[in-house]
Amino acid sequence: MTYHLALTLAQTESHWIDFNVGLLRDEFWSNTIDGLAYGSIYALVAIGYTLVYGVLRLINFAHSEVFVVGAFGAYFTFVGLGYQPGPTSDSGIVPLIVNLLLAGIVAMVASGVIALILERVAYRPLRKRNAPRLVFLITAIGASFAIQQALLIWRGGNPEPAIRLLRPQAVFEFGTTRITNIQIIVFVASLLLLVVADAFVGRTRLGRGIRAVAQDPDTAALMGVNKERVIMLTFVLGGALAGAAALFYVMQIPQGVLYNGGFLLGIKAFTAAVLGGIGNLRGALLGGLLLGVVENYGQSLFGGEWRDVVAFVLLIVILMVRPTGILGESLGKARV
Amino acid sequence: MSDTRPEPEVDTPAVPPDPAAPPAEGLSAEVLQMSEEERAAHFADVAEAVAPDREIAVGVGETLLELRDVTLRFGGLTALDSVSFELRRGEILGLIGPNGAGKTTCFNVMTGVYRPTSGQVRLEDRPLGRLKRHRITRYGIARTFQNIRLFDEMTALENVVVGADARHRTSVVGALCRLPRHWREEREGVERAMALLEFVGIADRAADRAKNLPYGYQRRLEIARALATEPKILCLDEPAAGFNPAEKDDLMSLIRRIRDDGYTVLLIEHDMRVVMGVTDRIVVLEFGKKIADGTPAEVRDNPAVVAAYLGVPDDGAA
Amino acid sequence: MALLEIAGMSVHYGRIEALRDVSLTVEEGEIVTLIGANGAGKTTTMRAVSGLIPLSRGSISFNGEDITRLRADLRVRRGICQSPEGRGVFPGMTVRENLDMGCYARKDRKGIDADFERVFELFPRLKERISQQGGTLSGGEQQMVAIGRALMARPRLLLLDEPSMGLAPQFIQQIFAIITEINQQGTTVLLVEQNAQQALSRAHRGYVLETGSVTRSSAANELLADPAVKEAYLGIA
Amino acid sequence: MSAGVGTQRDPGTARQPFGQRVRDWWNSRSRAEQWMITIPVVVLVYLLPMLNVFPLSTEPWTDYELALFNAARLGLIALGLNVVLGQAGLLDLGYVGFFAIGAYVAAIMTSRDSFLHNPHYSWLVVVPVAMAVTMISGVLIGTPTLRLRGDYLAIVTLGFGEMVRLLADNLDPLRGNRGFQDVGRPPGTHADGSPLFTQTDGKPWYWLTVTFIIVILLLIGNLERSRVGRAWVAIREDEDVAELMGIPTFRFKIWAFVMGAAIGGLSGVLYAGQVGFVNNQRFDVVTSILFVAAVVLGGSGNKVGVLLGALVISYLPDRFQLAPQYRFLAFGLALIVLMIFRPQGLLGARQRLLARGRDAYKRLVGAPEPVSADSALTEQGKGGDR
Amino acid sequence: TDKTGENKQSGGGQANAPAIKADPAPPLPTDAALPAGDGKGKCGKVSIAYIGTIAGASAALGLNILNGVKLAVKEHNAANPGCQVTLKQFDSEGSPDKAPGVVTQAINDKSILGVVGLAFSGESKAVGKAFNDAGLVTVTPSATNPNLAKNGWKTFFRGLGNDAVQAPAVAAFIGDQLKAKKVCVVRDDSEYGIGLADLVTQSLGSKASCQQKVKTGQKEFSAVVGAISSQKPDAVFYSGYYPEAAPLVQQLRDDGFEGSIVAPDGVRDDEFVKNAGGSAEGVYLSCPCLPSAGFTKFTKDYKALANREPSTYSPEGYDATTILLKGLDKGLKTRPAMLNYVKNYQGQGLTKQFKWNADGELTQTPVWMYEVKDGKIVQLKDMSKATS
Ligand SMILES: Nc1ncnc2c1ncn2[C@@H]1O[C@H](COP(=O)(O)OP(=O)(O)OP(=O)(O)O)[C@@H](O)[C@H]1O
Ligand SMILES: Nc1ncnc2c1ncn2[C@@H]1O[C@H](COP(=O)(O)OP(=O)(O)OP(=O)(O)O)[C@@H](O)[C@H]1O
Ligand SMILES: CC(C)C[C@H](N)C(=O)O
Ligand SMILES: [Mg+2]
Ligand SMILES: [Mg+2]
Repeated sequence: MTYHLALTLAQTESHWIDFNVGLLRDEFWSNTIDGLAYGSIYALVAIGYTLVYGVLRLINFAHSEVFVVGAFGAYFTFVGLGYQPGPTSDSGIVPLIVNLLLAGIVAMVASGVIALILERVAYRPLRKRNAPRLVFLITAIGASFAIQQALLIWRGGNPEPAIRLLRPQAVFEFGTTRITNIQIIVFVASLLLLVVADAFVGRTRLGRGIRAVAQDPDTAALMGVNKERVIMLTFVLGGALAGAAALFYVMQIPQGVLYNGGFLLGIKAFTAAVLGGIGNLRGALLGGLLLGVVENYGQSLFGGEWRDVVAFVLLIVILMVRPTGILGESLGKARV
Repeated sequence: MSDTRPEPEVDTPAVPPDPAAPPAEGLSAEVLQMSEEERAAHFADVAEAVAPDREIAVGVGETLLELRDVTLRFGGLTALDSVSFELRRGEILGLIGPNGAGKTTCFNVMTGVYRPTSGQVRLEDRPLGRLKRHRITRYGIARTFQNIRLFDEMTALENVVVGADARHRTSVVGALCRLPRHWREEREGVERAMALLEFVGIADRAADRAKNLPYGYQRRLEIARALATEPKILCLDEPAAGFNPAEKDDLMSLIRRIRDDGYTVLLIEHDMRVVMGVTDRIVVLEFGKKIADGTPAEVRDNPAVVAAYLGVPDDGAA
Repeated sequence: MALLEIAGMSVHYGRIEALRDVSLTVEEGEIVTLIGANGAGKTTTMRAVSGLIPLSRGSISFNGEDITRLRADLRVRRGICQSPEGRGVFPGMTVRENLDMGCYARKDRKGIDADFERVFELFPRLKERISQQGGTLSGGEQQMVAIGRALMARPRLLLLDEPSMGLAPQFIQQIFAIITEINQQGTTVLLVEQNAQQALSRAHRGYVLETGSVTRSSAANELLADPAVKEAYLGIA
Repeated sequence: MSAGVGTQRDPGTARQPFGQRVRDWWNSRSRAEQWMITIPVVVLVYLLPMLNVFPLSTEPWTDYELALFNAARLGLIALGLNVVLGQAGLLDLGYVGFFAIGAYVAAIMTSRDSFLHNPHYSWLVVVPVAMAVTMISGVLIGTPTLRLRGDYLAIVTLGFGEMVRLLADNLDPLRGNRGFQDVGRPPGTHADGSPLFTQTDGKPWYWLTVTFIIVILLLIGNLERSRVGRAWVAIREDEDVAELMGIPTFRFKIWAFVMGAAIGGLSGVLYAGQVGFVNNQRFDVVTSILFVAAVVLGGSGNKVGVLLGALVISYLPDRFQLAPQYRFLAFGLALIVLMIFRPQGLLGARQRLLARGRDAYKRLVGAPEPVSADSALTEQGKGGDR
Repeated sequence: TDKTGENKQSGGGQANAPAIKADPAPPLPTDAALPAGDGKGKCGKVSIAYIGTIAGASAALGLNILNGVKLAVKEHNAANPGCQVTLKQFDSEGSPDKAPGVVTQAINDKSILGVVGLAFSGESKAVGKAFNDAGLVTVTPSATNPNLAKNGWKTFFRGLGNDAVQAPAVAAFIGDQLKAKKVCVVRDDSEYGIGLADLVTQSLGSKASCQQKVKTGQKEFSAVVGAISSQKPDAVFYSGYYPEAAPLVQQLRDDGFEGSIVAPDGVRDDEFVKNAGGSAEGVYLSCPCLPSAGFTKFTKDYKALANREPSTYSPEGYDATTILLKGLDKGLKTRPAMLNYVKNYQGQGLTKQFKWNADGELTQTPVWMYEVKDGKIVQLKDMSKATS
């Protein structure tokens, strides 16, 4: 049998994976730019994972649905504002900005609210009962299923037709590489949000409260930190950032919003969080950008179907070298 | 315990008159039902089981463990600075020093938690080098922890059997098929663990989960678990912390008994009454450097030590 | 009216009754010491006062207000602060951030700066290590952080659970001196100590806790003189 | 009573939880009594397919016998995952990967769509090969990843599970969505010469799987009550300390992984055989998570519990058929509600860690081995043989 | 004779595609067998089954067939008081891994004597052996993968032309009518998509200059779209089903692709037009099925029943059901009898003449091209003449 197998492998091997180094070289810069724009979406979603993980040690599987709800929020704002699916209608720059901001606010509120409801309905009762950590995970999964299916029942299994407020247009162009308006907006806005979030958690009193609850909830209470409020705040903050990410996603991705559209993205975002060092906001940023870029390289090198494999291989490789992510956990561990 | 206490009475934890005799409390049900002679025989068995193949009188005074110029840096911080000392077979060595002097770090280096930046730790004249932690334990160094770390969900007995497993060789396949060695080792492990629980005086709560034990029992359980690995050296990190003076007396006699059973003990402790009461020799660290090394009396009178550590003579220090 | 008044308090851990019908009071301006063997329920008492575990029976009132069901963080705002057993240092925060957490409920910037200075004066080691992560400190250093942090809160009632645990002898002296000092400055202190000799000699009154119940309560010096207490808790057989 | 430390316990204040009482009751039976209960229960389990009657039956929606087989198969999976997750505490979200590998090995070795061009390996050869291949892949995956702690392991294993699926998607010889038809089945024929194992008859499959479960229960039980099981629990509780107590943690983690993998592979072979078709669709993250849900729902760490969990997760949806999207909605909500009401799982975890546990505790402590939330002594103390 | 002379600009999205004149829809054959039969059917408690997607992937394609089947059963039962046949529906969700489960149920239901289905090639392949082992006859109204008939399954009958017929027709249309020189063939990962793509590529010969792959369930195609754009083909042939085709076409057009787009029967449904937004306009669709516009009574009854127009394979489903019902009317009570009956069946249906060869294939089968025009799928050309 071994012989049989080896023979067949030898015959088929060359077709298993095709390398295309040339394509990677040609598309290097456009891959990088595209990856950064896409990666900043990962980063924004990753922050939600990281924050909740940091405070509750919970992989909030339902965060991907929080994201999707935001995407629907943005989508329906567009619809409400009278935009039609299909080719882009050109509106002036001012209404465009106003509309985008509006959609962003709606998305952030929608995501924030759903995250908060999740916390109240699903996780809080468990905390009251001192449930083991794994149980939170299962509840999160249950919530994720439930929201997904509710969206499916509501909107059906086909993606909403994509609405695009603005068509990608090259703003800078050098050689074959172009940087589009959308990429710039997404990247800059995400970076801004990330910096604000990082400053909030790192510098402000409430932020310190979040970290204290993350590290030792009982002692945090002894210091006067309202644990429940901090947890709510964490969910709302993470949710709102996911909502912002959802808007950027809707702007950037040429496909409509779909009930399970957050699933893979959620897993990638969580991967990004782990990559950077979970519980670490800057790690989430770094991980997100890295993942976005490397995925794109992988796609050029091996072809689109290997994109996700590349993401996971990257994760494994990085964790082998740095077992707590690139920047390490910011939540220190007790010494032996 | 009765529900109503007619009189406030103070339970007096018994301090055994003979330090070598086992404690009067914490006995298992089986022992409680025994007659006097049976008990005597049983305690002989316990002593046997606690120190199975130890030739107590052999090689006392020989160097067992040696730190040679051990230096350990954390970034810019030198936690251990060329520390050298030796531990001799059969002694109780005290390791003292101000907070942050590097005592716990010393343990961590000896047990492989940290690798020294430079220098060597040698056990029986062999360098520990880059041995894995579990190998070091099997070579014969066992420890307790400054912040108690037990296997919370296991019973006290199981905690100790885990320690005893360090000496067992049943393979996974052997366990899967229940080969004779498995049975032998299981029996031996349980018996030894039970003997150890009796030895440290908590056999009455062998069946309790570790996390539900009172603090003092937990500390003693840690000691039993460490002893179960049949170490050559037992390292105790502040075992008396959180004990009241009476409980400390119990502990001191326990440490002496451990030594008398043929173990070598390395003890970190801030309570001078304990340190001066049980140790044969003391090493003093300050800022990662060794500043003194000698008998308790020498150390107590050493002006450097007094200045760095003892301060005003402690009223507890006898 | 006593500052802290505990009446008929019982506490359960699951099915285990850790405290049974404990009553104790702490008057404004006092140092009260709680002594007892391992597992007697001292820590449980402290946690109950701080609101970390619910009572199954009884009540606690603070400054005349019933706080039995008040959330822990709100108790801090009323002026109750604790340095917990096991220190509770935030492992991922620096020494400075840890101390900062002590004044989470405080707003007076000037007073806070002064208190920082005071803590650093007390524990110069902490000043040296100001940006070291709490989790990498030695046991004693962590204890210093915990005490310093509780001081930073400037509470009305300070709860100290075994403050001397893990500290080197010279610091133990110092800790007790500080307790007396802040008490004289007006802070009321409820103290749990194994170092009963020291603790009682600094305290006004004391309680003895045994297997979850108060078995003795009287002036500190009386307890010190009590032969039974001496034998059981002071190690003077 | 002995002096010193201890607490009173108030037996009146809290009723024991149900699972606890069952376990206490069970543990206080003698061995003979336990067997006398076990044997009829096992017989009943084997007879289940015959009890195709109203409250049990899943018909008309789902073939009852196949529903039983599927529940048993998930039980087998849960049992394997329980070794990894419940025993050793390794959060493996990619367990489906091993299941997939088992199924694919079976497909490659028996399907005529295979790149081996009409291979005809007997099913009895397929099983050990599949288990060996999954075990090897367990080692290959475990070696780099098991050095990671806690949730890092979770995401990496999740990634691994996805990678197995994506490989099945992308590698041409694995035929992606098209899949392999006509996967081999165990040998054996009815009296009339027709094959015993077919796609449509659930009974033989069910019996075969139950037999596997029983054998594995015994073997895993042996492991549990040995130094291996203790090492796993110790690692789960505190890995650093476990290592400092002389446990080669890495090696034992790999063992847990490999055992789990082998069982996963076995269930993959069973699945592929019964369905007769393997493609890339059944091996996604959601499936993997369902496996974890079965374990946690049943009571992570409790063998009987996880079997129960698997039964709930597999049988209930078959029993109460709903439109697919409502089914998942109901399933998600049910998970949330169940977890809120039974955070410890249907049967909480408390395995026996000592081979001679019963005797040892009886003799030495005067009480059966403790399984309660607190001391067994107190329960026994009331009886007052002290 | 082809009509290359007529080169008008079409109303579709393509700038340079030649306009093609539409052929008229064929009328109803006069001798077509209808389910009502002679009204004298006699049978016991028997049933037939529809197995295929109902609510799963590509649900619209399944519903088209199911409604045809329902209509046939309804007409039959109304006309034959002595033979009331039950229709059992099984949702395979269109996926090969779900199908074995429901097929098992169908096989275990002894009252089922014949099956219309399965709808798709992939699922048909996964379960063919089970039907064969159970001796339960299946007539598929839609599965087109040629290999299905080559497995030696004695119970497999195909009620339409397979992809070996469809592919050359598509290739001829792309080459002769669209005059495309460079064609990108995009395939999904299904049995059907892969098989058809290979056959089309083969028929196109050197014109098929690029190959791309997508996956079932994929919604985001920027990589594929990018690759196609960089090749600048004259036409794209997508080989798969509409759920992926719709976003792909949309994203292709969004990216500025202006060539022709051709897709097969798997895409031929209004759902495609709806989901692709405006981008579906001008897409050419091939199908081994007839336009039902000529079957006026059928169309009317179908609309009354299903509340929508008949679509792809509705008449084929109706025909297949009719054949099974006629057997039941004869009083056939066992699966072997039904199998034997179908094997030897001969007769005219709505769509074609039915007479199966040993493999279960028909001999005379039509292929038509359609086009999306003003948001509607309209018939274009009967391609059976062009290739034969
Ligand atoms: N991982 C680490 N990173 C940085 N500094 C460390 C680390 N571990 C220990 N230190 C520092 O090294 C010094 C020695 O610590 P160690 O725990 O050995 O002290 P110790 O003598 O045990 O003190 P104590 O009596 O307070 O327990 C301390 O100042 C501590 O802050
Ligand atoms: N989380 C818990 N779960 C169950 N039992 C507990 C828990 N915490 C404490 N106990 C039990 O409650 C009793 C009182 O414990 P507590 O910690 O209050 O004692 P203590 O007086 O502070 O002792 P120590 O001197 O050891 O600190 C002990 O018997 C202990 O075993
Ligand atoms: C319904 C049809 C579009 C099915 C397709 N012809 C197939 O073979 O799968
Ligand atoms: Mg220390
Ligand atoms: Mg305490």
